[in-house]
Amino acid sequence: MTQLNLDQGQIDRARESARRIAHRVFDDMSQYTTTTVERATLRLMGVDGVDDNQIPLPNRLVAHLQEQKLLQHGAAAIVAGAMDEYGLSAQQVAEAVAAGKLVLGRPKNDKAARQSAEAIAAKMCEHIATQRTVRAQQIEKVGEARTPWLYLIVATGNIYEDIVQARAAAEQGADIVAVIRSTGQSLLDYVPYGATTEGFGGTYATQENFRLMRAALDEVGAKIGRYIRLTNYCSGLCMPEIAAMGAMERLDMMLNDSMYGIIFRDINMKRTFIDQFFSRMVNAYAGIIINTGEDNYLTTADAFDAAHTVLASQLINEQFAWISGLKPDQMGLGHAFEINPDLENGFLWEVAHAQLVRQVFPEACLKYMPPTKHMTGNIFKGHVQDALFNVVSTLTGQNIHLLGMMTEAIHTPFIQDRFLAIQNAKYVFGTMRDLHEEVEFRAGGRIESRAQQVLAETVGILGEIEKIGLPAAIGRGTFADISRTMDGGKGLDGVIAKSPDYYNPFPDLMLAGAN
Amino acid sequence: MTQLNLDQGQIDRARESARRIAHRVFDDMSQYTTTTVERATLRLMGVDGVDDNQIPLPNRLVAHLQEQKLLQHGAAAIVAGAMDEYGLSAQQVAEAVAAGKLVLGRPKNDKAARQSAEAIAAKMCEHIATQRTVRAQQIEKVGEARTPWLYLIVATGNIYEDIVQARAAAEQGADIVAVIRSTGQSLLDYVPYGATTEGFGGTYATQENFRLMRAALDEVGAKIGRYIRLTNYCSGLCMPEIAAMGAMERLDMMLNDSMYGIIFRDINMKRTFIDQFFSRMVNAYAGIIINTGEDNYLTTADAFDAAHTVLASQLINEQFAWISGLKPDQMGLGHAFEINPDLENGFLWEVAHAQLVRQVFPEACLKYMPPTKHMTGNIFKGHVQDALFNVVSTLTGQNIHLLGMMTEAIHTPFIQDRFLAIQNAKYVFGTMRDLHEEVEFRAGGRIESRAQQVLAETVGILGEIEKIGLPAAIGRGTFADISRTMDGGKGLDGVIAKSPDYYNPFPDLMLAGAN
Amino acid sequence: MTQQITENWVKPYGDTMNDGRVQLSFTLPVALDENAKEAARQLALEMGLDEPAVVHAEDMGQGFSFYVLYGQCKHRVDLSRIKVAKPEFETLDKDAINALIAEKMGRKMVVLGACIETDAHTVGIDAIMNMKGYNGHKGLESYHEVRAINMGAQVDSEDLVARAIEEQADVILVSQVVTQKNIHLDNLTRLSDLLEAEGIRDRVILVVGGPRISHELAKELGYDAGFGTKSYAEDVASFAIHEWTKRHAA
Amino acid sequence: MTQQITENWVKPYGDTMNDGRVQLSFTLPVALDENAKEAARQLALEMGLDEPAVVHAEDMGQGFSFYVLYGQCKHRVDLSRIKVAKPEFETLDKDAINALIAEKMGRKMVVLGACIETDAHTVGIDAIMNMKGYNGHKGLESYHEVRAINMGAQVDSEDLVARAIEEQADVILVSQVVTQKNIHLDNLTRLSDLLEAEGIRDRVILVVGGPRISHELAKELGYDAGFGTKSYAEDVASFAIHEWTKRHAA
Ligand code: B12
Ligand code: B12
Ligand SMILES: Cc1ncc(COP(=O)(O)O)c(C=O)c1O
Ligand SMILES: Cc1ncc(COP(=O)(O)O)c(C=O)c1O
Repeated sequence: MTQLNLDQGQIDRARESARRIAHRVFDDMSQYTTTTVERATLRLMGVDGVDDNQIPLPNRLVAHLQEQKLLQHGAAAIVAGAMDEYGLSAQQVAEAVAAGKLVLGRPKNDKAARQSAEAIAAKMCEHIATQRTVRAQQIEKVGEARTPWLYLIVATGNIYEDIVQARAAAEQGADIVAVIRSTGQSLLDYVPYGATTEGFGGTYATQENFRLMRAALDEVGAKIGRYIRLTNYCSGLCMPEIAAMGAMERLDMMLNDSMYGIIFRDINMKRTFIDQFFSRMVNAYAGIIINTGEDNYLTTADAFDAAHTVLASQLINEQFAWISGLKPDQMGLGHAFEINPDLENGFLWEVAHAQLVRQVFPEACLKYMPPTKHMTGNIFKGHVQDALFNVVSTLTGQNIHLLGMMTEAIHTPFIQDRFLAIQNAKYVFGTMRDLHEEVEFRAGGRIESRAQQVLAETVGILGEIEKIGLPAAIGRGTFADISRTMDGGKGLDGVIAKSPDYYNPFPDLMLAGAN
Repeated sequence: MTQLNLDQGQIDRARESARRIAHRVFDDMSQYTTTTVERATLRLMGVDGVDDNQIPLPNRLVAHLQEQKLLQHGAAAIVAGAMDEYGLSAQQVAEAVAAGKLVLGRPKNDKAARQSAEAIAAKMCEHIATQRTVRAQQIEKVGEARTPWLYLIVATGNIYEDIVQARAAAEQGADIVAVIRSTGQSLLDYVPYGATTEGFGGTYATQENFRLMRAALDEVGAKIGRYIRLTNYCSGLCMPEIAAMGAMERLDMMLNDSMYGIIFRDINMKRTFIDQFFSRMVNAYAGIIINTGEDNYLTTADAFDAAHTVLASQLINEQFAWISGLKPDQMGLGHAFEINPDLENGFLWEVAHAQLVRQVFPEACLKYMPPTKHMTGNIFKGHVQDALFNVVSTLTGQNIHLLGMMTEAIHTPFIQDRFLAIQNAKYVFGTMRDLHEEVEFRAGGRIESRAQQVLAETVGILGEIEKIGLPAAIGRGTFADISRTMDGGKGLDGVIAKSPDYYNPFPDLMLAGAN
Repeated sequence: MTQQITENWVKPYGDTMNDGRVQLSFTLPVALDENAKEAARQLALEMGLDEPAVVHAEDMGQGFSFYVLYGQCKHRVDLSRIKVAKPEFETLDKDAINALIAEKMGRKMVVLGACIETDAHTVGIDAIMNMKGYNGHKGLESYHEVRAINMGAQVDSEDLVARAIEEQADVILVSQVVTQKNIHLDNLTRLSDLLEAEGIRDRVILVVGGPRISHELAKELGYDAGFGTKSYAEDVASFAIHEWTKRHAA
Repeated sequence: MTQQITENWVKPYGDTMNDGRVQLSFTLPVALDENAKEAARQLALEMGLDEPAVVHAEDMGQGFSFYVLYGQCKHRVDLSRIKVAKPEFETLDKDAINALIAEKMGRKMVVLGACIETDAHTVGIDAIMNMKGYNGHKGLESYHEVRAINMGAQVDSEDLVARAIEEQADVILVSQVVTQKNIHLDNLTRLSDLLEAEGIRDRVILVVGGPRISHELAKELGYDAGFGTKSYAEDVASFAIHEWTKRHAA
């Protein structure tokens, strides 16, 4: 057993700090909604499609509500009111508004409108709950892999090509397939529509693409006798909408972080905090496992020096996750194997970090990311870096194992890169199957001391964040050496103060219904 | 500390069995000499060169002594007698005999002849002792690497090309360079002469090649500040002669096994047992580290099933080594990382085997061999197999680390194969520098139990060998599943029963002088 | 007297001079069988490899198969004829660069940097521009004769050009890391077209960098210089002041 | 009606059909500099790779440098035209083979095997011939209709031929594992010349095997069949009885 001796008191203290940090942010943000939260709400009520200029109808409708100065009341009841009034579906309302044939106003009967909205929302919740059941049944029927699950990405830019590669990857042993998004999608303030074939460094996240890939993976999963999980990015300016789409199309995992957009995409803080709450709530209800993005800190800052920021961020992400109704087994807290390979004893520190995270979150579905920053064009050396990453993962009992690619520094994966990465991991996991039960780390030794040190630093930094508040801490560049301000960044214009009568049917339904 | 709990009583019992096994063989074989022992003796007395047909003069001279029915008395005194009688050097005697100008007979004054022989031998011993001092001084001056030493092979077939590659390897980080012999040299009953440029799968072992490579390594070693050890094969039908050549030319290591030739080259048992004694004695005196060949068992038999035969053979090799005057730090007992990569928990068993050997021979200079048998044309997977081998080596504190090549199943190493292999090992050794001090194996766990099991099996098999004697045990295919008989195999015609007055000056000088 | 150029032909090297040994791997979009293996071998032949050997062939499922090959490359190149275009300048250290700027320009050099368009990989441009620098090489922000403005990630070319005009930039540094489907070529062309359109192309020293950028490529795209991996602030600053001096010499 | 052959062109595949992506690595016998890197790139161009990228270049000391490249292979091959020569027989199981030998030959088939000349790699021939076999496939010794004689390692061709005559061998199995400097070609040619010289070439079924042996190569060398990696006793025995029957049909 690889158990390290850690001070539970310190862990509790750190977690308490994080709890207070997250709740304070949540309380401050509860007074706002965002354009994308409203668009997501509309999508969940059945609005979809694009106009002639490829602008999604949820955007057209929300823009209309903004023009009419209605959005602060929440889109749901207003649209439900119009539906009742004109005997239209939500989609028809959207189409009529887009065609300029309909101008929306406050519902005649607000209570009735709310009831209608709730009924529509309940139906959607039923659909999502069914998807959840389908997932459970499929896993029951075809089985699933043992952890660490092998997580692979496809990123050809073309959904049909992605499907080819995803199928091959599944046959070769992938347990999870993530479709990487096209470069730049995160900053689009709308979600593209339909099946897409042109992306750069990734494939657009669209509902149709989700559906196509889901079907393909169900098919190959049935063939090979293993449920293949599908992952996408619930991140960027449209986080809540993507959550909604994923919930409807039975995605299984979503990259979804409470701070990633702020730090790495310069998205406004308020916008992000609000959006992440709604999107996580949807994810929670849909039984989706979120993947947080702490690994990214280590690609920018130094992985040894910044180890405690990872743990601090994970604790914060955990608290935000609780607030949104996520359960520990849906918390794919992220971390990474990113220490400079030239650092003497670097492997020891990687073990210490990974084991520390494992012990602080014994029930979480940890997501462990491979070396990326210190990968070079030397694919042979890179393949060995990935092998040692595989070793640490099995030794410390990680759950979601994103496979390292020897071509990480070169291109998005070729089919053979994936093939060889799977072989690498399968060999290591097999030949070390029970190693974690056999190995103990010397009490008071270098590994244990390192873990203790990182924990102590985490307690310290969370204490400070608690003092000044999370926004101010982000302002100081606490995470990834990147500093952001409350009113900076993209998407602030989409943040709307709720009016006192703001209404949205989903939080009540979903927070109660998540199991 | 990776220490396993082993029963010292069992270790002692096994070692006692091995001692009795080896001594019985030694006693039985003391009554014989061989043509190559006599040729080695002549080489040490100064005979070298070839005749017009490229037949080495030591062979011509020994053949002559055989024709004259004199060899059973030992070549040394007879040749010394002729030297005294005709005022010739040993070389001149050989040339005269080869030219048909001289027919040798028993010395006129046997005692004087022996004294002359002893004086000549003593001079050679001085030269060898000086080489030993030179080595020590060079190490003192330029320094040496810390263990595990990186051992690399060159095998172009051309000594000049080998030198280019050896120099590059040393610059890249090799600590030891082994020049692999040409395929088939081991079955030549003579040692080729001069610098050679045409070998297959290796380069001929000749004294001139030794000299050229030694000079090259001294030069590059001085440049990079690390003494580079030179290795060759003291093995096959000319084992003692190669030992003599290596001692004269300051080689640092020799592949030299008490049973390898019998099993893998079908060389006659008697021949091998006699030759290995003499050659080891020379190696011992020259301060050369021998490398035994237990790794080879695992390329033929299954590495898991045959693990105990490795340990049994090592214990036997150790006893033969003691008899020849070798000290523990000259005992490069061999073993290998050869378990099928598909075997679940194979890595655990590799750790158990390597650690067991480490603990049974705490002072030996263990030689750990890389995966070869289960290497395939998949160079990427192979590079990972080599990486895990590197992990076990540093974790269990091996001394001589033969670098695995990802192209093992394809060709003798290209320069880039070596380059990448060194990077692999240096990365693993560095990033895990102190891991061996941090890791403990669970008491009573799988790793410990496996080591105990192998030890118990070793005690058992040595007990059986002791009962029937080593030759009979080899006859039963105890090692590598290959069976050989006392009178089978090549080279039996070179085994000569000593006459009671047999004389050879070297054993007395060398066994006393080895420090 | 004409200068004599000595030819210097080189070939890949395995373990013997001119043996031409190379290693190759690729995937074929067909299931593995003997014919597919032969197809892999023939491809290597077409590439000009003598005695190509398929040392590994493995089915990958879904109608794909993977191959590793070794062969002896017939081709060779004459090194004596290769002269890679390099920006011509000598890399100086920080103090020397500051001194040179002070001497030649008599004012601070204004350097504006960004990752443009969809590219958000700032670590490279930060390495060049920010105080901290990279691998122990301080960034331009630490040069007291440089005014370094780092606009960060995903900056629209329009915004960059507008800022360049506003700040009267002497040097524009662009980073491009994502190269899939050659998107960097589109982005870079777009920026230089915009600069032309605004009529300021000649007024700025235009530099691009990134792990897949070479000086040659940069030149082809109409940039003044390109910098690849392992470039540091002093390299680009040395180039910039050298180029500035050259332009203002006349 | 003539048969219509549909062309079936294939190209390497990276992540898009026909993108031609291949990976390449090699060493150049020159120290690393920008010109050497360009030489590496030009070599890839000569091999017919479009847009070759040197993704890694590293000095190796002593005047060598190492390169990793990716590029887009221009070449393609028409799979429909590839028909790899295969020994024509159906692989049977042990019982069927024994039955067939009994039926067709009416006596035991004499199979003589060896690693010839300097080659001492017996694991392969042992896998085919010895009782134990390999990977769960029993060897010829376990076939009661086969008299299997394994002469082992480093057997001189002369000795093998003499034994073949002595034992009236029906089949000779030769293993060749060491292929460096093409030594196996010399060895195999030598053996077949000797069999010719002794006038028994036509009387025996002559088979060679080893990890670098293909049926095609064997045919070129005048052997009746060649077997590569993953061959087992049943493959070679099936071929042998098939071939024997064919020869004795007339
Ligand atoms: C860190 C990283 C990220 C971080 C970036 C964080 C940040 N703030 O920069 C995050 C996680 C956000 C990220 C995201 C993505 N990434 Co990214 N990422 C990397 C990674 C691991 C390291 C890059 C790096 O920081 N290198 C270190 C710096 C110092 O090196 P450098 O950039 O080469 O800079 C040096 C020189 O090139 C030069 N230089 C660079 N710029 C300039 C400019 C000038 C003027 C000068 C003079 C010099 C210069 O000087 C620098 C110092 O010497 C690489 C893989 C790798 N190991 O290279 C992938 C990689 C670059 N990413 C890739 C991709 C595809 C993406 C995504 C598009 C994936 C997706 N679809 O989600 C996203 C989207 C980002 C976007 N919109 O651009 C691909 C690009 C493939 C390709 N060739 O097109 C890579 C190669 C990974 C892969 N194999 O797929 N990534
Ligand atoms: C084991 C081994 C040894 C053992 C051999 C023990 C023994 N009793 O056989 C020992 C340690 C003695 C050895 C020594 C040497 N070896 Co070695 N060895 C290997 C190794 C690791 C495995 C070979 C093996 O056993 N494979 C398993 C068997 C079952 O596979 P196989 O031979 O391919 O056989 C299968 C098929 O090919 C086929 N088959 C084979 N023969 C036949 C015959 C017939 C008729 C048929 C039908 C089928 C058939 O069926 C078999 C079952 O499917 C390889 C590397 C590797 N991983 O491949 C190097 C390797 C073959 N050895 C090599 C060399 C150079 C040597 C030495 C010359 C080195 C030296 N200079 O000292 C020596 C000398 C040996 C000599 N005189 O021949 C090179 C050959 C390079 C080349 N291509 O020329 C290799 C590739 C290693 C390397 N990269 O340098 N070796
Ligand atoms: C939480 C999260 N979202 C998104 C991304 C991907 O980047 P982009 O913002 O371009 O979608 C990452 C990358 O690791 C991430 O961790
Ligand atoms: C002791 C010993 N001698 C020699 C050799 C090499 O083979 P050969 O007998 O062809 O020299 C080995 C190979 O591993 C060996 O272990």
